[in-house]
Amino acid sequence: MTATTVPAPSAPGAAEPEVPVLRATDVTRHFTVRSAVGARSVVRAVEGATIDLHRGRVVALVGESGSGKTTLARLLAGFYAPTSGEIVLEGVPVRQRRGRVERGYHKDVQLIFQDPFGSLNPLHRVRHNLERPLKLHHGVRGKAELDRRVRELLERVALTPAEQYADKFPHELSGGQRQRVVIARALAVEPKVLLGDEPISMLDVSIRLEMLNLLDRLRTEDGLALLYITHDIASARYLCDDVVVMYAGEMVEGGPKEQVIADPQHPYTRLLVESSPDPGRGARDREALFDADADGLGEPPSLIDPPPGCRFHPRCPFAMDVCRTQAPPRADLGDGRWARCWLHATDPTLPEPAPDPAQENQ
Amino acid sequence: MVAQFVPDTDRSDAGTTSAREAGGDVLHVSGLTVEYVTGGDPVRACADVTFTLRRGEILGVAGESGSGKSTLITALTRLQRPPAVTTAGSIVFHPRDGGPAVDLVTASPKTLRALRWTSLSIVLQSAMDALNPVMRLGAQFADALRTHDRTLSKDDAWARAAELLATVGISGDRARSYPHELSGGMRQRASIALALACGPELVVMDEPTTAVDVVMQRQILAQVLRLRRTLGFAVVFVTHDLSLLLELADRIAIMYAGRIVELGTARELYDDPLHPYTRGLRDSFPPLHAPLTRLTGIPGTPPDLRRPPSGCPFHPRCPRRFEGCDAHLPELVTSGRSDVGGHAVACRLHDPTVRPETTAGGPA
Amino acid sequence: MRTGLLGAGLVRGWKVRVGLSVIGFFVLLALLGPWLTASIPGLDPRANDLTAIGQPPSATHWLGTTQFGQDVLAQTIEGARGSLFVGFLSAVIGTALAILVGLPAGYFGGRTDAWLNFLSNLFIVMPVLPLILIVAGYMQGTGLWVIALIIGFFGWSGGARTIRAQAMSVSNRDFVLAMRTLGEPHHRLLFHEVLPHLTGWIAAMFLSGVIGGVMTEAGLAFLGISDSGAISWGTMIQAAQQQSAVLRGMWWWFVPPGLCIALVATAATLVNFGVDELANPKLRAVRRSVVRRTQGRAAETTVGSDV
Amino acid sequence: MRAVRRWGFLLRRLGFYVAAAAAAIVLNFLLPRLMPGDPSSAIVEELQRVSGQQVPPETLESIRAIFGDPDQNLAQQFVGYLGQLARFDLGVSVVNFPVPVSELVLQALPWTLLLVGTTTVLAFVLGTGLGVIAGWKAGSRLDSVLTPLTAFLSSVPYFWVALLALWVFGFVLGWFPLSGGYDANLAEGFNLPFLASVLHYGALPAATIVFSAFGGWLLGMRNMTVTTVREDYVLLAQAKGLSRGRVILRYAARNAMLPSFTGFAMALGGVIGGALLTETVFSYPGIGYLLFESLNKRDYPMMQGVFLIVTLATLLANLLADSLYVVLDPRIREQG
Amino acid sequence: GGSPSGEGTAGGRDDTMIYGKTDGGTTFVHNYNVVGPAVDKAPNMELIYEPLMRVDYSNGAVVEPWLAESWEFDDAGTMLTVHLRDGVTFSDGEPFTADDAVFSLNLPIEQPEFSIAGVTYEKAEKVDDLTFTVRFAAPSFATVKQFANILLPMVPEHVWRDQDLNTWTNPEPVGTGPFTLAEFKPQQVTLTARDDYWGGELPMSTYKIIPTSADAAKAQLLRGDIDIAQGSWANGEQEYTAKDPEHNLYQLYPNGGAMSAMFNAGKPPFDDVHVRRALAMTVDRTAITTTLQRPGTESGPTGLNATVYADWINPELADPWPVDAEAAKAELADGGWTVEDGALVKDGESYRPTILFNNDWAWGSYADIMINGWRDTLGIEVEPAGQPTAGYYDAMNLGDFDITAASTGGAGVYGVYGFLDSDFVVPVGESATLNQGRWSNAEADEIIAAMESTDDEAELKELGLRMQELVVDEVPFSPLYDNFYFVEINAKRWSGWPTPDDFDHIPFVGMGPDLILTMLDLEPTEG
Ligand SMILES: Nc1ncnc2c1ncn2[C@@H]1O[C@H](COP(=O)(O)OP(=O)(O)OP(=O)(O)O)[C@@H](O)[C@H]1O
Ligand SMILES: Nc1ncnc2c1ncn2[C@@H]1O[C@H](COP(=O)(O)OP(=O)(O)OP(=O)(O)O)[C@@H](O)[C@H]1O
Ligand SMILES: [Mg+2]
Ligand SMILES: [Mg+2]
Repeated sequence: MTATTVPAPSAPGAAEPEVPVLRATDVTRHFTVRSAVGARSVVRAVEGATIDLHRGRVVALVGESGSGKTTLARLLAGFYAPTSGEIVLEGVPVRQRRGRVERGYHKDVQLIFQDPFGSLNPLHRVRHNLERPLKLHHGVRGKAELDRRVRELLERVALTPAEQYADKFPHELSGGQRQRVVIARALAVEPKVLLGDEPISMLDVSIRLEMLNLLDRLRTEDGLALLYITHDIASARYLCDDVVVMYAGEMVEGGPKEQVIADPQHPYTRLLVESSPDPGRGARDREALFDADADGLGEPPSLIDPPPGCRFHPRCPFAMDVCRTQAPPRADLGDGRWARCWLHATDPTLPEPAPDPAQENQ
Repeated sequence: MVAQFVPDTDRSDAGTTSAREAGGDVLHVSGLTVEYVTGGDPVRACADVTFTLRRGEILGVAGESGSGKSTLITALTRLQRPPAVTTAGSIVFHPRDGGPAVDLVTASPKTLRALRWTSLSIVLQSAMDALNPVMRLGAQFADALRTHDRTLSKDDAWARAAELLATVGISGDRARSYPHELSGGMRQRASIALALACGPELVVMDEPTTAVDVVMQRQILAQVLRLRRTLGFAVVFVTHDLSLLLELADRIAIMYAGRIVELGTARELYDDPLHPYTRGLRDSFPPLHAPLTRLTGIPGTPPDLRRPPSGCPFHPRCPRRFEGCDAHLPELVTSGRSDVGGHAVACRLHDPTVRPETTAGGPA
Repeated sequence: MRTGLLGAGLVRGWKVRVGLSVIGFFVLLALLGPWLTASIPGLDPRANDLTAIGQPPSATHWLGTTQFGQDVLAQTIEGARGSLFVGFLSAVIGTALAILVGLPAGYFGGRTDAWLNFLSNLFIVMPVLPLILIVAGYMQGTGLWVIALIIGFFGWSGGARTIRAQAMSVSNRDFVLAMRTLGEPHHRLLFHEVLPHLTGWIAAMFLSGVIGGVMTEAGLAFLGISDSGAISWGTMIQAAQQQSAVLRGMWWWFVPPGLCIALVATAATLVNFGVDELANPKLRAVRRSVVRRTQGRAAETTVGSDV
Repeated sequence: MRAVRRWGFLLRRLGFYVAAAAAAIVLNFLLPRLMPGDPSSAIVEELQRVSGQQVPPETLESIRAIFGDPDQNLAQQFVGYLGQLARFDLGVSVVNFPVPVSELVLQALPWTLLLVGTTTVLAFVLGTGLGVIAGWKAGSRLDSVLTPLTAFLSSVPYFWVALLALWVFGFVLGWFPLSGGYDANLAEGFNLPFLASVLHYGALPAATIVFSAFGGWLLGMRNMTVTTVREDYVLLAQAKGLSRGRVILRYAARNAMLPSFTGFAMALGGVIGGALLTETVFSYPGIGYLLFESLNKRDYPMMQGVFLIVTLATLLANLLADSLYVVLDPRIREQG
Repeated sequence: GGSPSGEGTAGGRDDTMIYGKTDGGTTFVHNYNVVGPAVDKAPNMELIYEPLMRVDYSNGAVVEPWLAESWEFDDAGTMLTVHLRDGVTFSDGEPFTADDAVFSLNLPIEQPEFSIAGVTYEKAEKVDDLTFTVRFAAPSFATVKQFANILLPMVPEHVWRDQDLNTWTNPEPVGTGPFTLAEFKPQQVTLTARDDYWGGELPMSTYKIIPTSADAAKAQLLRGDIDIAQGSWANGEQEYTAKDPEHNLYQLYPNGGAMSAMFNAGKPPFDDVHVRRALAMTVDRTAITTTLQRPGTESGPTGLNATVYADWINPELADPWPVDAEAAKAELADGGWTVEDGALVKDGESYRPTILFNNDWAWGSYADIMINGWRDTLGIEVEPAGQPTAGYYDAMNLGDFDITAASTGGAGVYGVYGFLDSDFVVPVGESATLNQGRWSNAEADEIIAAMESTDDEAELKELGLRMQELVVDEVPFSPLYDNFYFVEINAKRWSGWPTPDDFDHIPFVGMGPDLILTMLDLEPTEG
């Protein structure tokens, strides 16, 4: 029980350069899949991903479906071994044996799944779910002690009265309550890092906010480092400090949330932000809001045979020749912002980039 | 049962009504009630639903999971299966060509079959599941086309399928593909093209874009809007994403526990939601650009439709409930303030006959 | 939707109830058989009543007698013991093997799965009855134990396939991953998270195994490859067949044992229906009467408002 | 490209069946060697029984010499065995010395193929047909009668049905002959009376097998149809206003049928087993009876030969089912 | 019936005799390699290939001439001179000579794998065209019956000489018999009568064999689809004969042997004669014959059939033993045995015997009768141990049994008792082909040896009486019920059949010469 004594870190944006709790450097994960024919092909699900999770900070990972968000989360959770790259927990590189990390790793890093019903075994009571981690990681024995700890956990996720919930089966709980149990279970191991893989997308809109507020509380009160994976860039903005955008297995842009959302530097980020519904956008003609040129946008690329160069180039309105051949380097744009786009590359040998598209809308 | 539109009158002077509505309404739904008959208590998944759909209009239906949206859609299209049973109400369809109005609830299977796809088509949530996995796309188009136009040759049907696919940005030679050979977005667009194959007057869409991501969603909806502009069909669009509807729909119906609790234009609902539930729903979507405030959503859980709460079904979760809400079921009435179609709400706060002392503050 | 829960939901349907009752009845018969036949005078499966040879059912011999003056009812009761013994023992062995092969295959996947799956597919495509016949033929004059062992040993493959598929789908469900994230070891995941979800399937498999065992033993006995010292339904039919009971119209000799086999098998099938319906709620047919009643009401109301 | 993929799938399946065939061959080789008993003493005993004469020990020794020395080293034996198989030499029948097993098997095979082949197809067609109807009208009176009834029918042991059929239709009513493959008074040949006789003699065994086998298909198909009917694509087909027949056939039944092909192996195994028993009841001159006889007379080479042929035929039938599946399902999924 | 019975079709039914063969499976195998060690050969090969002699079961199972016209032993009994019948030809027209006989007889000597008839001579040698000699190592008066074995047929040397008998299936058989092969189909074999058969002219031109099952054959007989079949038909008198007593003939011809309980004298407790006697005394033979529905066919204790061996049997020993519990108990007491809790106990050793039987003969129920009897009379619990044919023989040969049910009998008194020779005894666990009961007795050996060295009928009868007494006293086996040749005939087409009351030969298909004699006597009926 160390987390509770740590004071909440300061407001977003003012992070000191401390050591990240969990850091993934240049992590790549390929899956070998066999088609029905038996031919092997490699799915490049995550390529060269780098991410830092700091205490008390929330990083949001947004991107379209199939962009590798879940894979990255599972890499960080120790489910998969990276094909290459390194994951470092509190300065110690993580080792994997036969596809599994040591149990100790799970004590520090916990993953929360998208579907709160699916991630609770319908045959076990809430109590069982909470007692297992207590027994496994803290050697808690004895009924009284277990009871006390279970009650504590339930109260932390605001499932009160705790006694009433402890003996329920998952199907007796609503979606939001289930997700709270899932979070409580993750908290039971007293992790330092919580990875949420779309933890609210299966919940009813009306209760999503409760969950976001709960996560926010855990971050501030317990100083957890949080990775929040989502489709919904608006909720990312609501909860997180930093945003990282993924596209086709690669990270394309990152930085403090307000800046990234208000002023996207990568054309994909821009497309994403523009496509997201925002009732607050103000009065606008519907036809103008939905003016996407469907034929021109094309399809997301195959991860088995990704486009050469920048993976976004086939859909990018600003694609240049160089985009088609060379992968763009990561360009630091100051204020912790960065983008992986030739438009922002500072390589002098390259042609002058087109005017920053992001500026046009401002 | 309050019906603003009484089918009897429509029947009695069908001719004049049709003439009057020719440019106006395509569908009059009134008092529609659907129940799931299971062993125990029936689940009333649609209760007394009444609305009018105008020609060429996009009507959005939003609500939480389990509020009866899909039930409404299948009832509208008469596609519900046991144990769902329509127990009351009427769905009167007014054909564009001025033909006699048809009540879909009582129409014979033959009449219905003739109306299907030529007048009334549907797009389902998951195109992967909605397309027959073992038939080529073209064949699934040809199936529909040739059923309703017996003179069409097979080759012509396939050619038409290719054209239709082209209208949603899929190259025509893809007609020879099987569904699994297309990406998710393409499949969804293909099933929209399929829905438009016979030039329907009304397309109902049950969460057609939940399975695709935002970029693709916008792309698909843009296409729907474009096609609607040229073909002039009306759309009933069901989703739980109110923020999307606010941008997309002309009018929006909010469902709660099988009932329409509020019905108005997108503007009205965004700027001035009358029902506390609508307000809560609207405030459940954090803004993308506006300054962030702490949002709370709607505490509590939706009711069990097997045992709905007495009175207003929302009252257990309602922050503004007052005495009597747990006893009196509010009816959907058009609020005086509204313009054109009428901004209707089913809430005792807005019932002129009921005046709670606590409403002085108005909406927060 | 609680697919994994066997308990209450299962016993609710009439099919399951009828099925379980019939099986229970025969199990009871098998257990109490010796006591029954010993305590009721004249009900000795092996006694020869020389005054009643090949007699049709009568007051003294309710189901008639065999060519050897033996009481068919007594033999049928005794036969339940032999048949169900083979059925249950072979089902236990078959089910155990199926779990042993199917569960790790489905859970671990990868190479483990490839090999185990190959193994079970192999046994699936092999014509098992001829194989059992041959092996039993080699093991000349086998007792019921050996017969049951052989049947069980060759009869697990279908079950293993089911278990594998189910284990695979359960293992990929988030809650297993979630418990893994908590650091649960494999054996706990296998036996506490995955296996309980398969109980329905295992029960169904076990029942199918029982039917399979009873039927196969009957088939083997019919071909003369069983322990004819023991009385089972199969050996009864074989004895009848040997004595041309069919030709001689001694239906009371071969009909009861065959009917018993069919009854047990039907009962097990009915129970399996129940399990299927539990696992796949779509199969739960709506009771027609209910729908019709409601539709009638609907028609009334709509007609009322319409005309 | 798609064609290539389909072929690829088939090739993989073919690979599996080749492996399975290899396993069957090894099993076939090992079984008699792992099991007690040897053909030579069997033959002597049989002779003694049949002739009622004393067979001197020298004869046993000499017969040993003919049927292979059981003390030879296993690897050598296996190589020899493979060599024999390559020449389609399944050894010499003990009971019918010196007639080769292959000759006897080939003589019996057509009858079984005829019987099992036609009954499998018939049972499949009947079962799936009725299954679709029952599944489409799940909960209807038809379904509530047909389904439990079928459950009962498919629970009745094959040979028992055969016995009853023999009794009722053979003895009591005399409509059908009691044994054999055709009328002994007819000359074998490709002529109408002979073929009619083959049909007449095969009708009862075939009916028995169909009777016992179609239930499995029916139940499987019913459940699949019930599940399939609830699929969105069937809903959409109805929404398209297609005629009911078209919806049932092209959408519901067509898709519901697919798992039947993956279940084919298991079903076929049952049918083959049942057919073997049925053949013995009707004394039908097929593989099943041959196996039964070789078991009784402990004709080990014959047992082995029959098993090998039955296995290979089963594998082939499965390969056929797989091919059909590939034609029917463009997705060529791995699992059903 | 709806079955096309095929009147007047191929072959001319009127001129055809049809045999429904029930023990050969559903198909026949085209295999006329008549000397090969095959169990199943082409059906009725004995109508094509004939032996030298025949056994006459109507008359004490003595040996009578067939292809051999006469024969005599030298005084030592080691040299047999055989004179062949003149004028016998093979179906290809070649005459049958001593060369063929010598060739045929020497085949099993030169190639022991074809020694399936249990021959005991050393060599056959030609004397002249119609005479040859057969040499024995020891006096062999008693063994001349081996030349009556149809498994020792006369084959044409000119055809067989150059064949590899390990692979040759003799597709076009040439023999001395009355028929030639016309057509061989797996499901029907058609033989055509020769017009130059030495034994006379047959009344039918065609003989057809069809495979059928025991049950089906019964129906076919009832319908008249077949003329003859064989196998027991429990209650056949009512179910068959009674329906048309004139034409439906169900005949039982005693074959001289019996179904017996054989004791394993090679190990306790049945190495003790008291135990053997006690159990033999308490078998309810009547119950067995009652359920067999063959009343009155209980066997006497000698193992010789009272009808066949009327001239040979000791009349005092002829009657079957009744159940005599008291005597049996006394026997047990004499032997020092007690029965405790179902087990036989002596000297602190306790035994629970089993009874081995062949499942394929559906013998379990008869075993039950015996078991019940022993339990009821002596309190001994005997366990049933059924085995399929193969396992049954295995267990029997290895001595892996306590009591077994086995057929006993043979041609002649020597034939019945010869197997009891202690020469055949091997230890339990080793395979014995004869004397599986492992009974050895010096006196028996002496009698058997004496039988072999004389052909004097009076002396043989004397020896036979001694042997009977010994067997009754020592009980190496205990006969239960008589064995028969069961014949079922539908005499609608052919008349002139022998009857069990009056026969010189048995109309049993498979007993080559007897069948031929029967056929020669038949006449087509009118209509
Ligand atoms: N175990 C696996 N084997 C093979 N391919 C995989 C595996 N897991 C993921 N992939 C592939 O990797 C890619 C990235 O998948 P991932 O689930 O990480 O995306 P995601 O961003 O989480 O998508 P979503 O938003 O739909 O959840 C996809 O193309 C997916 O098909
Ligand atoms: N087959 C059924 N039997 C019984 N109740 C049902 C059945 N199908 C749906 N319901 C109930 O009807 C109600 C409405 O369901 P419906 O599917 O229309 O909701 P929805 O608004 O479409 O929800 P979602 O957003 O989850 O799709 C729910 O309470 C549900 O539990
Ligand atoms: Mg994901
Ligand atoms: Mg829905």
